[in-house]
Amino acid sequence: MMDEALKQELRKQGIVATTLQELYNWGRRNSLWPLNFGLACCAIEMIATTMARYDLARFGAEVFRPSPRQADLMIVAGTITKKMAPQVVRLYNQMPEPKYVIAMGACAISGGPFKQGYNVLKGIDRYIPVDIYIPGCPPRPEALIDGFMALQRKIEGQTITGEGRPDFMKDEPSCDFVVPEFAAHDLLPTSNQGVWEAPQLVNITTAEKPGTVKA
Amino acid sequence: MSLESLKERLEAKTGCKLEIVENPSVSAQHSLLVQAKDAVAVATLLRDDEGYNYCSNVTGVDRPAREVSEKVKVMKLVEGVETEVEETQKRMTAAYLEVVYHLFSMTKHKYMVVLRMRTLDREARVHLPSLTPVWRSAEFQEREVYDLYGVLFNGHPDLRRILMWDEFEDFPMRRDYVEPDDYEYEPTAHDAVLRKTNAHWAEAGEGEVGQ
Amino acid sequence: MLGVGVLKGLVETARNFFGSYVSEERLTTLQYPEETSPRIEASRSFPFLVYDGSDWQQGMRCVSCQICEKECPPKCIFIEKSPDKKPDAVGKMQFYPAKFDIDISVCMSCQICVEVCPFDAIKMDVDYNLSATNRFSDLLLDKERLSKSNEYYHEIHPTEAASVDADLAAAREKAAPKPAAPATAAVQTAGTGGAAS
Amino acid sequence: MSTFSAPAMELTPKPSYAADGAQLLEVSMGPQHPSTHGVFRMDVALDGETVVKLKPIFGYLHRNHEKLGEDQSYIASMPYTDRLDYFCSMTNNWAYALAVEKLAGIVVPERAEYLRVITAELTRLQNHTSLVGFLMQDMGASGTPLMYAFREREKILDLFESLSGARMMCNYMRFGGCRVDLPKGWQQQAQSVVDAYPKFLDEFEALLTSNEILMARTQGVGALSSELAIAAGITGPMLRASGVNYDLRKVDAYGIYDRFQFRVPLGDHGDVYDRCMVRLLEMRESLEILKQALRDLPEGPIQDPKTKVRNFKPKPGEAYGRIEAPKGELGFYLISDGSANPYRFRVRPPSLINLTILEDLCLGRNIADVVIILGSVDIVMGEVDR
Repeated sequence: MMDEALKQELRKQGIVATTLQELYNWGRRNSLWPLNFGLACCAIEMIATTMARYDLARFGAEVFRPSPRQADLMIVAGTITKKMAPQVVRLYNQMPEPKYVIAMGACAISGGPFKQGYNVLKGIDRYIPVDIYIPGCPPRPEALIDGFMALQRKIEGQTITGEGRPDFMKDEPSCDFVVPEFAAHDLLPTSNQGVWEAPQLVNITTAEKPGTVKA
Repeated sequence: MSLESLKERLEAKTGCKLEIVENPSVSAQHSLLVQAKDAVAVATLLRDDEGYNYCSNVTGVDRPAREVSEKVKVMKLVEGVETEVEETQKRMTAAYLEVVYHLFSMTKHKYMVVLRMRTLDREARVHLPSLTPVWRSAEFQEREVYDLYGVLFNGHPDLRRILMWDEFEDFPMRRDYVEPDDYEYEPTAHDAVLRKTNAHWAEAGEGEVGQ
Repeated sequence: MLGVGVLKGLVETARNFFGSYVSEERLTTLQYPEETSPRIEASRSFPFLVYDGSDWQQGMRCVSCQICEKECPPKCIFIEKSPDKKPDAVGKMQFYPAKFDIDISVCMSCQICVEVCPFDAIKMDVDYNLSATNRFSDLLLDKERLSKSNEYYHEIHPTEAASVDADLAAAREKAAPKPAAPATAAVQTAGTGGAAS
Repeated sequence: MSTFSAPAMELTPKPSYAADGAQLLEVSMGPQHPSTHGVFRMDVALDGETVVKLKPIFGYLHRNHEKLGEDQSYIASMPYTDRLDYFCSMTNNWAYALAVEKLAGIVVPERAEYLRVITAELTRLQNHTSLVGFLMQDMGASGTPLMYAFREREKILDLFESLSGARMMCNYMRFGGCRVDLPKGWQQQAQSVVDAYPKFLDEFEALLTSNEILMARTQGVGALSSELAIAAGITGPMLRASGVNYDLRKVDAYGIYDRFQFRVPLGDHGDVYDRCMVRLLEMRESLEILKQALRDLPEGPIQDPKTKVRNFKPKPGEAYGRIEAPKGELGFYLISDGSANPYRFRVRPPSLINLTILEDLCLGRNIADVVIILGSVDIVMGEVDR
């Protein structure tokens, strides 16, 4: 391994020293092909991000693929209804590894303003793992670019050997994610227990009247 | 062109009984209540003779029974003398589902007619005639009313669920609909939300939250 | 003649393409993140809590009246009232929020909390770069992360902040009838309540 | 690399047969399809390339607007209306405000009426611009026209942002007026956008309207007769492309539309080309309205002082308010029982009802035509499914 200072010095001389891991990550993070997949309002801001003003092509991500088989990145842009959730999971399953998910906007993160609705899934992370969450309703194109760069940084930090290597490089790769089925009242299962774990309820614990309803 | 004269004309032509439902708000959009059996005849007349060729909006409304208290005068024996006493009585209103049609004319005039139909109750006798054969624009909207309220439209060409999936059994827009229980995590604990969250954990057998 | 229309269209694209080298108007790309768009004053992202002075706990304008919590359409605000009181911006003894959380993973940036707040305590921020890797710890903003100084408010919404300050000053004047009295006395004698909304 | 067990298709292909015994191909287009403008799905049966059956399937974006509207106060529904037709938040706001104003009898000050007209017509401009761009995208002109359309749309979004604070979800109107007054310099900025717009429209038309490929793809495709359009309750530019002169800005003259001079463009054939042209012409008329409104904008209050944001409880009753949204007649039907929440909150979505005749337009056409017919209907799923 070469130390960082020497590497910088060499770079000034026109010699680029790199490791296979860096080269590999550099290649992956600069050619993320998103799935051409819009659900609701946020999709319009996603389209606006790819257009002339914000130009996502500067980050190597202008190639929106209509087929999940050719895409690396799923930008979940919009409300996931319970009727749509199985299709979203199926699309994710169809994407080849390595694959990443950005949950764009309040609805994709948690159901957002529509979370009280009977047909709205309270966050796509109940079924598939999400790498980056971008809050906003809808997030501005700049916020999407910012989230996109956060994803690039995350990819840059990935190792290709050792325990920390991505799942798809392990001998036993992660299996398919469960596709929920339509049932009489709700989706079944209501969440993928391997992915989703409801955290401690932060606020209710502090109330003097535990578990009671505020007047 | 007042609603009364329209009602009289329609009654004269079809021989059915119509009722004007007053709208107390300032919009003064009063409506015509039509019996289910006469609905298609009245609708056809409205379209062909009165020029209402455009059905803009079809709305389902759920009216569950609710308790109303009203003051009634009753004769009572007070200290041996029969006197008139005012008494509040509580009674339950009738429960029904309602379908409201907003009708306009695209070519003749710019008046609006609001047509209402009511089912007999909310559970079993929820059949109403479909007005899709009269106004095609009601097709998807009547399917929606069926999907969300469970009103069965006789004579609808394609009555299936439209918004929810086919396996779904409930009618979610009814006011007594109970949502599926998926409130295990709620950081902003509002009353209604907290109630649902508590119910979730109680059902999961983990007791009340926050203990 | 067949093809003329297609050619006309191609001329138009060529004009746009070559025009982008000479005309600013046709070159619209914003080189984010190196450059940002000019700041628009009315712009809004998520709410924040304003405090006066330098100490965010002392200067917090919020009196925990819980109106915003009730009016918030997506129900993303959680407030818990304090057990004790402290002087507010006008000088009247008021409650303060013991807990004030906003779940920005739910917030729809609708600004209704700002409109209903009678104390000018909650305002809209302009910061939009809040992408996170953990939905639960990073996107539930607590009181400390929400508090921003009045100077910051002046910086992002100068016109609005100036009029709010003028209103608050007028309210303070009204609350303290003796202008000669020292500030601490004004705090204790403050009688009539409520800043102008 | 991981291996997948092939996920089961949602619809296992069932062979079905045409009248002459030929086997039909059943295709499920959507809900994830690049040309369905969101999450719309059609079950299409094909004989060769010809469509013999087409059933639209909705509900993939059913976000329960109506249920949520019943559960919260009147004002809390205002930001939700932004998200119905997410291209046109200003007109959605107006339709909802209009319905509530009818219900409660609120008078809107004159300046607010002008502001409403200005914002609504700007909305119409950007909606039609991006619609034409999307339509071209569907036709295979991938990228360029949409890129130009979004370049112009950004200018209008900048106007919206400096007025209301948000690019798309403006939440600008209130019952009895508007939320904020124009910031300094806004009027000049709007004027310059309006002045520059005809040049862009000329460019756009030069790019598109005489293009032979475009004409071959669109003329005579998806023709809708005026009788069917009226019977099926089609509204908006789609109805006017079929030659029916029905524009609520003229018919109802809601707000102050009776003060403006503008024409209503009508089509002859009702095909995809006419629908596209009607929208292009409508933009010119919108610019005319904008010019007059920006010129005549009076000074004065922008909000009815008697109407408060909080504790708004209209008297029991009901009201149906409708406006001419860019996609058609957008109506709100509200029933009040005197409490702080509406008893019934109903949205009359133009996009959904305009889809009623989709099957009639597509039968007998090629599968490639389905895409552009759907594109010319101008749907937004947020409004179709609500």
